[in-house]
Amino acid sequence: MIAFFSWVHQALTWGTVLKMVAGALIVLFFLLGAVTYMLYFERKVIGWMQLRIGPNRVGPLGLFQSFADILKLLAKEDIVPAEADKPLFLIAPIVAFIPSFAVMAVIPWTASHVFTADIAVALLYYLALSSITIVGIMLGGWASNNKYSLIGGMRSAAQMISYEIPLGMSLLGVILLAGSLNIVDIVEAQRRFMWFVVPQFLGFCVFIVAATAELNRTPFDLPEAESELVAGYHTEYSGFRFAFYMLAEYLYVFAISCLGATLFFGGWSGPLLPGWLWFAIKVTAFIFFFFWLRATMPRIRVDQLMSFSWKFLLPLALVNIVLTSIIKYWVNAG
Amino acid sequence: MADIRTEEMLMNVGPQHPSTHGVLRVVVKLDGETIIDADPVIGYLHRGTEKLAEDLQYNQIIPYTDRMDYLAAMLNNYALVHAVEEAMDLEIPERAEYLRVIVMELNRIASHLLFIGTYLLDLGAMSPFLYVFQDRERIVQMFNEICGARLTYNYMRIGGVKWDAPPGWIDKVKAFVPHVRKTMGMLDDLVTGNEIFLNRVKGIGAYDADTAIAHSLSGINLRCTGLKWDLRRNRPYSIYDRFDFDIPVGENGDCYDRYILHLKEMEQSLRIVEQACDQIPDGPVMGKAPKFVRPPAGEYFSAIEGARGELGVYFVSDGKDKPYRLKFRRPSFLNLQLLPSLLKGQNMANLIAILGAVDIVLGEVDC
Amino acid sequence: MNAVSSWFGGFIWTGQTVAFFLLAVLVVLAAVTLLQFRKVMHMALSIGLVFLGMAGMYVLLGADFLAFAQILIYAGAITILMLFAIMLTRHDEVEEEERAGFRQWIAGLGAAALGAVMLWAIRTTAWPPASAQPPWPAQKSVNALAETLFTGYVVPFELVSVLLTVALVGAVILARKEE
Amino acid sequence: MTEDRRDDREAKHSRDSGAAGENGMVPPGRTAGKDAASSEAVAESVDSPRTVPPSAGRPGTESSDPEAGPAKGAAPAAERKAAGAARPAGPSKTAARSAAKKGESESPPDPREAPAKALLAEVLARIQATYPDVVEAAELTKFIPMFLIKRDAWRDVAAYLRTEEGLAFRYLEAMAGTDYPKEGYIEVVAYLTRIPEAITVGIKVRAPREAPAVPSLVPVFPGANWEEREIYDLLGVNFAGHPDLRRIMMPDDWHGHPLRKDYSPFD
Repeated sequence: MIAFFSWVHQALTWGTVLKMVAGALIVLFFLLGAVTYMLYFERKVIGWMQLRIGPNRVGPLGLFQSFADILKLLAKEDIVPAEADKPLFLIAPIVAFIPSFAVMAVIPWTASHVFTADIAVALLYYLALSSITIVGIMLGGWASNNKYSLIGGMRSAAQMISYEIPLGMSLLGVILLAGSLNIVDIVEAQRRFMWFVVPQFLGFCVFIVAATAELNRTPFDLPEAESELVAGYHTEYSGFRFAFYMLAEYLYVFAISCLGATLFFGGWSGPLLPGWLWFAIKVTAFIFFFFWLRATMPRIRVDQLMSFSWKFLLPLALVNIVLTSIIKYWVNAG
Repeated sequence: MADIRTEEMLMNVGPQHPSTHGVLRVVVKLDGETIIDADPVIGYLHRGTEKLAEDLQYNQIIPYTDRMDYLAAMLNNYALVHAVEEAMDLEIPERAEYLRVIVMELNRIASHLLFIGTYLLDLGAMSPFLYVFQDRERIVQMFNEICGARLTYNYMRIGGVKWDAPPGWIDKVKAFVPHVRKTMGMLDDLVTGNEIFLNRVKGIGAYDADTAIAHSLSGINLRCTGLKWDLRRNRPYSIYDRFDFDIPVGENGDCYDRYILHLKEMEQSLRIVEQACDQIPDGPVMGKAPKFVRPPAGEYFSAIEGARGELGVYFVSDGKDKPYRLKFRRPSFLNLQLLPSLLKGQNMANLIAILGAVDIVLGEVDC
Repeated sequence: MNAVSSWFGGFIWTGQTVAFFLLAVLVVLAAVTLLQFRKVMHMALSIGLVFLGMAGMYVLLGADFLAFAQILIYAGAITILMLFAIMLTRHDEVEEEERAGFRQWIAGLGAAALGAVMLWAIRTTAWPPASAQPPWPAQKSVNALAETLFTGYVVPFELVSVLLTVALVGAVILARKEE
Repeated sequence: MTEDRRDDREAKHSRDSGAAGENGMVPPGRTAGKDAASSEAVAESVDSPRTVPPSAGRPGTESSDPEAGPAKGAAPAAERKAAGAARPAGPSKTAARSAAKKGESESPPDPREAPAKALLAEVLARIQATYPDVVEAAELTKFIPMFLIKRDAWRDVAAYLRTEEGLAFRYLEAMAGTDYPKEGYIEVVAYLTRIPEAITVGIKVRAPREAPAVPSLVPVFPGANWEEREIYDLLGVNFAGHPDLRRIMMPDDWHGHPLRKDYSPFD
């Protein structure tokens, strides 16, 4: 199976090209389906938390609501503001979306990478690609030629850069323990040792906070703070392009949840149940957590957000790294 | 290095903006996200109520008052009928006065609930908005039962109230009171101790009592500075002197105090409602008011404690059945005056926190 | 199976070679358009594209770590920093059209000469024969890099980090002075 | 309702009685025909306040009001069961007219009247001591002392009322403008309140309709800012010294001032 979709060092034939495309399409459609039902899940969960019933009109239990919404978005007119920087306005959502899909390439759904790449520097790959999305968001905010969008775009850039650092730092503890940047190695290390959430609890806390901020989700949803900035960087976007931003956002929720489940909760490993089911359960728990936060928290203020990252989260992550190194050295020595 | 400057930006917050609570426009001059200057622009909802009233009989003006502070229309109704009754020395049946107090305090609760919901929504917390709407909905339903309208009640008349409470209504109100207490407890648990919320509102938009008095602020905007000024106590009207309730005041005059005072005032309103429901006598609900209300010629000013502050009515009568001049002293209008000076030097996020805490209703600001 | 490779008599078309040519075209195009664009924002974006293409080259060379560090720092952070600077400062959208004057001619000649020298150098150098395997296994490139950095080159590495810290502090001081 | 509750209420009334009035409003009809009072006349009239402006000054003063004014004799306040009109006096639902008549025959006037009169006298005396010849008239409008101030002294008197020891009416409660086309002037009234005693006095000023100009109160009461802008917008009164006199309700290019009695929409 792995060999079937591995293509880098094979001669490029029509067959291998076909296999590449097929693999990518399968993952794409799986992810689109996952995002569709994540939206449904979010609306239902938050609805219940707010004593509402959530969507229940389209299909049984409202199961097709998200499809209806997507259809609506696709059917909408693609409006480009007159004063916008047109080429940038048009490509910005795509710039934001592509990395969000690309990062999924390193997520191991199961013990064997079926459609995804088992590369040595998977974590670095994730961090690197996710930083490109910021460019897309900023461009969208700038190109709209709308002041709310501009502020939203700048806020999100500042926020995502600030929180990428603690996010990366919080992963370092895991990397130190596993001795590898490869996600499969990290999961294997957890199977031998224990889930890293235990020895890396501090790192996990930093991770979950930084991840929430990186995802622009409540309480860190300042870039699209609807009560201040209307809709932040995507104020002017409509229809299909708006859908791209939404898609990117939810794909990142999914990706971060996968990452969290893999790095701190043993990924696909677990007793009795098959690996993919374990993975799905853990990822769903993560996603639920983000939705839960959204129903509970007010929004933090932008200056507090910055100082929280630089003055609290980053030192905490550094302390975690130092502690982990010391402990690891001590264990290895002893 | 010196000629690299950040760009100043002129930004229209509103009139279509989710957090201006209506058609308010605030023209802000921004440096980055810091507000250098702010200028509220109002008048988008100006309907000329005062001009219209000059061609209306006194009882016909009452529906127009509903549209001013549409979140607390009962209080507006009362402000007008109270002013006219004062001018004419009318006597109101006991039961009518009790019904008035009950609906006014319920309306104050509904209005405060809505404030809490929308304020937290402004601050990014979504759920409290839906929680408070459940309780508000029950109040609105009760109003629907007593006067047939959910928002614009047109319930009071000069000389009494239009309808008596339907059977069992008073009991329903009584049963409702503990329910609100439960909601308030929940809000307290969910929000009041939340670190993020506290960081957003504590010490934000603070001013002292002298500033508040100088700018003619009233209601919670004045009481948050620690000044005990509530017309229900300081200048008792209606039958408020029969009830046992406190005037909660703040300490620091910041947004947090304003938020928490809304919660505390709801508790006091609940106490009044409880007592009024216990004491309410039987009897007619409409006094012997003349068909054509003709206050003696002269000028009159009276004020009540509205949901947002002092709701005053000034009118000049020429002895006819229509006012020669009618002027409402709208609390939101005056409370909004302090906004520009509060906003200077703050950032965009604080704009929302400060504006939200002023608790304006644009229907009233513009009148 | 009808191999794509048969199109170009004998030349082995692997994914790698296809990727190389795609990336090469991308990088060159982005670099050229960078000079052609009139809006600063578009320039910043195309320089980001150049960085990305170079990262792709590093991947093809088996230097994964370097590639993703390049994306993280150059394509991500530096591009965003430039975008930030552009957004926050006043800048004139329209610049006057430059005429093809004497300077342009000199620059063109210089560029052509440089290209010729480079080509000559590449053609005359005796390259070692291509080996099927990279000097270290792909999975171990990070470890190898780390070991080299922290053993043989630890002093320069630390010096560079000190330099960066000094630069950071200097930037903060300069920014503070404005207030 | 129990009797002791009522006593409570009475006690409260006497406590803040200075603020609110009773039914002792002097109907303008009674004083119709009297001349506009000079300041000396006002000083004399303190004991029995009267509307000082000529009858024409109040539209519709001629309207024959059947109500007689309440008796002016002072009487112990505590005897009245309900103070003020809006307060119910037990089960008896007396309509206004009969109440007023009864008030004359059997029950003494509102307990709020005497303190209001005292306040009127006191404030008037103090203003006149500092600014002689600025009070054109003084009267009780329902239990609120009202002083008609000369235009030039308008801001000074307001500042005096605000800052003077013992007066300290620091709270501008409301401002309103009224157009009197027949008399040819626009009147601006301001209610000033002492917090927390809730004692209110009103001051007013008149400006000719053709070119109404009044000194602004904003330097004294910042809270007058928007009220004055509103009066400027709707009535066209120019407030000299206002820092930011722009239209507030109507669009900037609006013609005319809607609250004027002769206003007709501009076509």
